[in-house]
Amino acid sequence: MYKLKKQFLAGPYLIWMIGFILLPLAFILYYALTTSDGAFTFSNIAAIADPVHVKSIVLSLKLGAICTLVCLVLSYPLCMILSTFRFRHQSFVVFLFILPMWMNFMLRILAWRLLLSNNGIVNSIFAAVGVGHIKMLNTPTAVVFGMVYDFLPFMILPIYNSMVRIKPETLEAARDLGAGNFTILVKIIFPLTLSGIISGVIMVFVPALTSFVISDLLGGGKVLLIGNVIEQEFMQGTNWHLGSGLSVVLMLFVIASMALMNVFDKDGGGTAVW
Amino acid sequence: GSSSNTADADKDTLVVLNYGKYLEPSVIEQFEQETGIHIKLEEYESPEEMYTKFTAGSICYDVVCTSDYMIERLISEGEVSTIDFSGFSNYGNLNPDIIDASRVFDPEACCSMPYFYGTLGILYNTTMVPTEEAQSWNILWDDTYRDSIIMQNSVRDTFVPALRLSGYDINTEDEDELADALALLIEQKPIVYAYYVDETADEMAAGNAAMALVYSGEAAYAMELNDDLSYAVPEEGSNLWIDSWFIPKRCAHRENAEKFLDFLCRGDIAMANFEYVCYASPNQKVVDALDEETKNDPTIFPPDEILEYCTVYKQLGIDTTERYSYLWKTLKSE
Amino acid sequence: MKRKLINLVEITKSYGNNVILDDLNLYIRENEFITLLGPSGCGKTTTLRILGGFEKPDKGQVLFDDRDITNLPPNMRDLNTVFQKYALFPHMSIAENIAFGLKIKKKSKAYIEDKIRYALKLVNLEGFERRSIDSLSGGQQQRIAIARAIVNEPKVLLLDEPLGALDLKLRQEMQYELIRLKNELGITFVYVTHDQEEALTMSDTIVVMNQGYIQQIGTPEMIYNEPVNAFVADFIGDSNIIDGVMVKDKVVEILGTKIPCVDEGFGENTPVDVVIRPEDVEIVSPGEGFMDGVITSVIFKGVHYEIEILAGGYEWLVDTTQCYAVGTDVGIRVIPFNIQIMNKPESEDEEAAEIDV
Amino acid sequence: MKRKLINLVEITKSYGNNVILDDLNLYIRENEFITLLGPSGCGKTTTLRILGGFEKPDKGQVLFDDRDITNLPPNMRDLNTVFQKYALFPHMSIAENIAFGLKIKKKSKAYIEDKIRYALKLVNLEGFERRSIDSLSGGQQQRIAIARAIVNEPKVLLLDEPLGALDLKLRQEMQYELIRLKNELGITFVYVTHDQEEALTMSDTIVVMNQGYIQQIGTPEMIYNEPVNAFVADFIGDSNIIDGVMVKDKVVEILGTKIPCVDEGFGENTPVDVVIRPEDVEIVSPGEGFMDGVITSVIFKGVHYEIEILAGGYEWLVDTTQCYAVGTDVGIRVIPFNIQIMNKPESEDEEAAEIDV
Amino acid sequence: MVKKWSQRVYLGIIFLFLYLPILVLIALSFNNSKSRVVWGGFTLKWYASCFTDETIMRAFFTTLQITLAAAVISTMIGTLAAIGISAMKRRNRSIMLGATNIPLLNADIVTGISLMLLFVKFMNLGFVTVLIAHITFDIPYVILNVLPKLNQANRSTYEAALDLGASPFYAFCKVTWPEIAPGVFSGFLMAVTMSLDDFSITFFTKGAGVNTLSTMLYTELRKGIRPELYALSTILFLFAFLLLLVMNRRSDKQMTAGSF
Ligand SMILES: Nc1ncnc2c1ncn2[C@@H]1O[C@H](COP(=O)(O)OP(=O)(O)OP(=O)(O)O)[C@@H](O)[C@H]1O
Ligand SMILES: Nc1ncnc2c1ncn2[C@@H]1O[C@H](COP(=O)(O)OP(=O)(O)OP(=O)(O)O)[C@@H](O)[C@H]1O
Ligand SMILES: [Mg+2]
Ligand SMILES: [Mg+2]
Repeated sequence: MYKLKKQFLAGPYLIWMIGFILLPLAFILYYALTTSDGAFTFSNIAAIADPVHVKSIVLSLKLGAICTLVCLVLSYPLCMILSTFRFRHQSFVVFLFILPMWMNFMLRILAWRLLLSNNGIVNSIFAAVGVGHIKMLNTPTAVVFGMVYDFLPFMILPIYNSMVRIKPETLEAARDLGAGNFTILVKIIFPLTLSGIISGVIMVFVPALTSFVISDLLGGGKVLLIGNVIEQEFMQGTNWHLGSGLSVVLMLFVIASMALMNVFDKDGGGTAVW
Repeated sequence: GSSSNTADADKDTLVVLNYGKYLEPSVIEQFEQETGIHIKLEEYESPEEMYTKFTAGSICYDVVCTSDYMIERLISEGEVSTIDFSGFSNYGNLNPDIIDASRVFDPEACCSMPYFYGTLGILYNTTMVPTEEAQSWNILWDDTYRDSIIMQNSVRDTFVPALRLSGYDINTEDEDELADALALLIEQKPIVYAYYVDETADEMAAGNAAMALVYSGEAAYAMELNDDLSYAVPEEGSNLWIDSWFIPKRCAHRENAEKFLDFLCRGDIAMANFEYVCYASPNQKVVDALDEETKNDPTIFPPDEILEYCTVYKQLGIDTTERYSYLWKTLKSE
Repeated sequence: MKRKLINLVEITKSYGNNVILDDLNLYIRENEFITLLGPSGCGKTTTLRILGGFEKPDKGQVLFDDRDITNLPPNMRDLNTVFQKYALFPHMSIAENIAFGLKIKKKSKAYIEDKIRYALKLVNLEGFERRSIDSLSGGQQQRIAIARAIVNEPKVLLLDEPLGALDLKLRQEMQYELIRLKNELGITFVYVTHDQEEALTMSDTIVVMNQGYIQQIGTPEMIYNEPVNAFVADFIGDSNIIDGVMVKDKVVEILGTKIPCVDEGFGENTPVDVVIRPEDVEIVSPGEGFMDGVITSVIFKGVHYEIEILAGGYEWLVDTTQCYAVGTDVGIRVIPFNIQIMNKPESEDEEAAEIDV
Repeated sequence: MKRKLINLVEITKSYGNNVILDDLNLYIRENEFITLLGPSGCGKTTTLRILGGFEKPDKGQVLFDDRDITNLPPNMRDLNTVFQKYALFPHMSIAENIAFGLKIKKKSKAYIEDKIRYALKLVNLEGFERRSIDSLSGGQQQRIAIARAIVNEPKVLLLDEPLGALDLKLRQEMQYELIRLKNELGITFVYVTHDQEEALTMSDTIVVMNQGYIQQIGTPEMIYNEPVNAFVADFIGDSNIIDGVMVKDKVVEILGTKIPCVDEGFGENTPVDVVIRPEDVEIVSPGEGFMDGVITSVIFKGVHYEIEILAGGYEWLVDTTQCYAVGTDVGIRVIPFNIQIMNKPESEDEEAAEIDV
Repeated sequence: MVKKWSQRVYLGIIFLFLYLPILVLIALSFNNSKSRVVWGGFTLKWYASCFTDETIMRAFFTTLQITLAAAVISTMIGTLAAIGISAMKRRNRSIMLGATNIPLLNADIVTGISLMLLFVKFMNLGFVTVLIAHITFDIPYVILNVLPKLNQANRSTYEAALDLGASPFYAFCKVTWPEIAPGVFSGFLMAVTMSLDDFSITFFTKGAGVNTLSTMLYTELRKGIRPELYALSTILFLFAFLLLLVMNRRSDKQMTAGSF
C-alpha cells in the first residue's frame, strides 16, 4: 500500500533523467543521423569504417584491454589481502581509494609526467637500480600507465565489495572438504567474486576506451584514441555530425557492457560499487 | 542556436572571449573601475575551440580576440561587424605596418584590431643544437635528434615546416601538395618526442628536448627560464601570426566593446599587457617606451628581414579544412 | 567396547585473556553418536573447531587413531563438518556441491555420479541434482550439507547445531533422519547442541559442558536420571532443585520436613541439593503425602498438565496427566528412589571445576 | 462470555493469482489470548498484518468495537504489534525505543519516564534504560519489543512468532512471562505461531489454520483431545492416524481388526480416519491386546520413552515411561474412550474447505 | 610470517602508486620556483599568495559553489529516487537502474557534448548549466550508495514505527533515515569528489566567466601552472584527508559507545 506512494519519490529523478540523460542522447543521435544541412544520413556512423578511425578504435580497444587486464591483475590479490583485514568500516577502505581524487585529476596526471619524463624520478630510480634509462613518456605505455592509475579504484572497489561478502564458513567448508588454497581460489573465491570482476572490468574498460585527456597528456599527442578523434571533431574539426556519429558507435560498446552487467549481476548488487 | 540574447541585456556588462592568460588581470580591474562596466571573461585554448564556442551561440560575446585565419573565416561567414575606429582616441598608437599586414585576412582593415603578433619558429637548446643548423626546417627531420623534437599539437602549425621544406605555400589548398607534406610528417613522426601545445616551454626549459616548434611568445617565456635556449625563424619561411580583436555582429553591448578596445590601445594599458604576455605588441607607444635590449630582441620583435619571408595564415575553404582534419588524424594514428 | 577413535588430550584454548577450554580431556569411540551439550558460550563450537582443524589448541593434543593430528590442516583430516548455517556453495548446483570433495579427490565421473545419487537418496532428496541452492528450504539445505559431507566417507562427521535454524516439526523430522543415517552409515557422529531434548533423543553418549569444563559424560538415561550436580540436573529437563540437609544416611530434610531417600555416605547434617523430577512427584489428597500445599497454576501441555504447587514455601513443578483446579489443596508424595541427593558445590566456579573427567 | 472486540468479516486476500486468505471469518473476544496456529505459509502473518493495518484485504471488513477500521492506517489503530525479528530501532537506546510511541502521543516527560520504568519492571529488565540494543541477548530484545508495545496501552497486542528466534530454554521462560503479562495487563493477545506446544501452553483459544482456511477453533484441550479432522490431529502433537472403516455404531475396523469405540452415527461401513494419541496406547503382553506386534525402536526422551511398534503392518508410535528392548514381542491395547473417529475428507482441498467457522 | 610481510609490501606498493603523484604535487607546492621542473628551495609563499590571488579565489569559490550545490541537490534527488526505486517492481527497477548507469558508463566527452547540445538549444550556458550537468552525473553515485543501505535496512522497523503511531513521514525521519544516513553521507562525499575532479563535462557546459579549478587549470596549462594552484590543491587534499581520519575516529567512538 505504501509502495505505490513510495515509488513516486523517484518522480523528480525520472523527470531529471528524461530531461538531462535521455534527451541529450536523443540530440546526439539526431546529429549523428543528419548532415550539416539537416538531411538524413548514415555516413557519420559509417565513418567508423574509415581506416583512420578503425586504426584508432583498434588502438583504443587494445589499450583499454591491456589497462583492464593490468588493473584486474593488480586488484585481485590486493582485494584478497584487504579482505583478510577485518576493517571496522568498509567505507574507510573505499575512501582510501577515492581520496586521491580530491587532488585535481589534471594535476595528478601532470605529476606523472614529471615522474615518467626522461630525467624524471622514476628513471632516476631505474638508473640507480641499474635497469637503465627507459623511455616511457609519450608512448602508448605511458597512456596505459595513466589509465591504470586513474581507473584502478574502479576495479578494486567492486571486487573488494564482492570479496568481503563471501562468508568465512563457505571457505571453511571448502577446506573441510579437502580443498587446498589453490582449489579454494579457483573453485570458490573466483566464481563468487565474478559479478564484482565483471562490474570492475566494465567500470575500467569503458572509461579507458573513451578517454581522451590521458592520451593527450601522457601520450604527447602521438597516441590517437577514438576519444581523441571525437574530441577533435567537436573542438578542432568542428564537424559535430561526424563527432556525434562516432559517439553513437562508442555508446554501442557502453550498451553492450550494460547488457553484460545485467546478465551477470542479477540482483543489481555488483553495480553498487560503493 | 538562439541568436537573440536578452538575458544579458544588463547595460553595464561586457562579455569578452580571449585566449587563456592573454589579458593582464589588473587591466580588467582598471577598466571596470574607470568605466563601471563589468567584464565577464571567457577563455579558450585554440582558435578552433573558440570557433566551437562562438558558433554554439549560447553565449553572446561582445568582443573576441582570436587569430588571423579564424577572423577571416568569421568575416566570410558574416559574423563580424565593422568597428568604428573614428570614435577611438588611442587607435593612432597602433603601428600602421601591422595594420597593413592584417589586410591579408581583413582586406579593409575595418573589422579587426591587432593585439599581438609574432612568428612561428624553432626554439632550441644551444647546448645540444648548433645555432647554424637551427636556421633550417631540415633540422626537424634530423635523426640525430631522435626523441628530442617537440612539434605543435595543432594542424596548420605542424604542416608549416613540411610545406615550406617542399617549397609550397603555407596557405596551399592543393591536395597533392598537402599529401606530400603529410608524407614528410609521417616520416618525421618516429623521431618526434611529442606533439605539445601548452607544455612545450616547460619541457624545453627542463631540458627534456633539444628543439621545439613554437610561437615566438612562448619561446621568450621559455628563454626566461633557461638561458641555454635560443629561438630562430628558419629561412625557408614561416608563419606570421596576428591576434586581433573583433566585434561580433550579435554583440549586445557594442558601445562597451568599442570603449574596451579603445582602452586597450592606451599606452599604459598596452604596456601592462605586453609585460604580462611578452609577445610583440603592435602598439608604437609600447615599443617606444621599451629599453633597447628588449626592443631589439629578435625573439620578441621579429626584425623586418624575417617578417619578409613570413606569411599570415589565410582562411582555407571548407574542403581543405576537412582535408586538414583528416590528414591530421592520419598522421596521429600512424 | 568399541575402539577409541579420537582422543582429545589436555586441550587448552583461550582467546586473549579469556580461557575458553581449560585442560579438556575427551575420547570418542568408533561409530558412536556423541553429543556436546551445554549453554551458549560454553565452548562447544570451539571444541568442534579444534577437532575439525579450524583452530589450533594452545596446549594439548588431538589424537586420531593414535596419530597426532593437532597440526594437520582441515583439508588433510579424515573428518567432515556440517556447519550450522549450512555453508553451501551458492554458485554451484546441488550436484556440484555434493561432488566438490570427490572432485578434489579425483574420483571418476561415474563414481561421483553414483555417489551423488546415493547421497541424495540417503537424505530423501532424489532428483534434486540440478536445482539451485536458493530454491531449497532450510531443512532441505541442511540435508544437502549432510549429503555433501557424507559422500566423502569420513570416519567422523562433525555437526554444529545443524538443526538450530529449523522449526520444531522439521527439527524432529531431521532428528530421526540423522539417527537413521548414523545406523545406515556406521560412522562416528560428533554433534553439538544446546537443546537437551535433541541430545537425549539422538545420542549414544552425552557430554555436558559448562564454562569450558566437562560436567558429566554418560548415556542419556544416566545423564537424565543421575545427574552429577544441580547444573546438569537443571540443564537436562525441568527439575525441582531444593536446598536440603542430609540428616543421616537415607534421611534428608527439605523445607523443614524429613523424608526418606536411598542415598548414603554424605555424612550427618551435610547441606545438599535435592533434585526431584516433576513427573516423579505424585499428587495425593491433603495429609496423605509428606507435605501439603495448594495448586497455584495449571497449564495444559497436551500429553500432560504442568501444575505448580506451593508447598513448604517452594513452588513445586509437577507433571501429571490428571487435571486439577487452581486453588485445590493437595498433598505431595515422592518415592524415595526418585529423590536425587547431590553435594553442594561451594561456589559456581567449583561447580564447574570439580568434575573434570 | 466476554464482548467481541475484533471481528474479521469475510476477509479475502490474494497476491497475484495466489489466494492466501479465502473468505475468512473470525472474532476475538476482549481480554482473550488467542493463537493462530498453522504450518508455514498458511496465512497467519497475513491475517495479523491485516489486523495491524499493514495490508488491506481485497474483500471483507475488519471491525474493531463494531467500528469498520479496514481502511485505517496502522498508526491510527488502537493495537500494537510485536514483530518476529523484534524490529527494535538500532540507533536508539532502550529508553528511547520504549518512549517512541509515547513521544508521538506528546505525553509529558514525567509520564514517559514513569512508563518506561514500569514497563521495564514488567519485563524484568529494571535498570536497562541506557543500554544499547546490540548489547542485549535475543530474549532481552524480545522483552524490550514487548515493553515498547505495551506502554502505549493498546487494547490488543499482536505477536508474530515472537519467540521463534529464541532457543528452547529461553522460549519456555518467555512463554511464562507472556502468560503473566496477559494476566497482569488484562489486554487482548493475538498470537501467531507454528509451534503447537507453544499454542497449547499459552492460549485461551487456538485457531488452527491451513492453506488460508480455518480448520478448528477451540480451547487447547478441545483442539488436542477432539481434533475435527486428521490435519488438526496430526498438527497438534504426534498421532497414530490410521485408515479405518466404521463397521457399525461403536465398532471400528482398523488394520483388519475390529475394535470397540464410543463413536456413533457414522453409518455402516463408512471409511473413517482413526486417531490414537501415542500416550493412549498401552503396551501389554502378546495376546492380551487387540493386536500383537514387535518393538522396532526405542528412544529415550527424558520424561518418557518413545517406542515404535510394528503391528498389523502399521508403525505405531507409543509413549510410555517403561523401557523395552528392541525386538520384544508385545500386544497393544487402547481403551475405547481414547479412540477418535473422524470423517475422511474426500480430497485435500475439501479437508481444508469443509470447516469454515 | 613471510606471507604477512609480503602482503604488506604489496599493499604498500599499490598505495605508493596511488599516492606518489600527490606527494609530488605537495612537494611542488613548497617549491620556490615558478617552473615545475626546477627545484628552487623550500617556501611557503604560495600558500599565502593563493588566498590573495583573485582569479584563483574566484575559481575556487565557483568550484565550491558548484560542488556543494550539485552534491546537495543530487543527494536529495538521488536519495528520494533510491527510496522510490527500492519500492519498485523488478522490471521497473532494472529499467531505472539501467538508465542510471548511462552517465556512469558513458564517455565523459559524450555526456558533456550531449548536454551542451541540449543547453545550446534551450538556454544560455552559464553557472546553471554547469550545475545541472554536475547534478546529472552526481545522482548515480548517490543512488548507488543509498540503494544497498535501503536493501539492508530492516523493513520491519519502519512498520514498527507506524504501528507505534508514527505517521509515514515521521517514521521515515526517525527510523529509516538513521539507517540509510551513512549511505546518503557516502553518496554525498562521492558526489563532492566526482564534482571536484570533473573536467570534461564542466568544460563543455560552462558559460562565460564561469571557471572552476579544473577548467582554470586547463587554460593555465598553456603558460605553466601557477604554483599557488599546487598550494590550494594541497590544502583541499589535506582537508579531505583530515575529514576522513576524523570520520573514522568518530564512528569508532560511536561503536565503542554503542556496546555498553
Ligand atoms: N574467534 C574468537 N575470538 C574471541 N573469542 C571467541 C572467538 N570464538 C569464540 N569466542 C568466545 O569463546 C567462547 C566460547 O565460544 P563457543 O563458540 O565455543 O561457544 P558455544 O558453546 O559454541 O556457544 P553457542 O551455543 O552460542 O554456539 C564464547 O565466549 C565466545 O565469545
Ligand atoms: N508480499 C507478498 N507477495 C506475494 N506473496 C506473499 C506476500 N506475503 C506473503 N505471501 C505469500 O502468502 C502466503 C502466506 O504467507 P504468510 O506470511 O501469511 O504465511 P505464515 O502463515 O505467516 O507463514 P510462516 O509461518 O512461514 O510465517 C505465503 O505463501 C507467502 O509466500
Ligand atoms: Mg557454537
Ligand atoms: Mg509468518
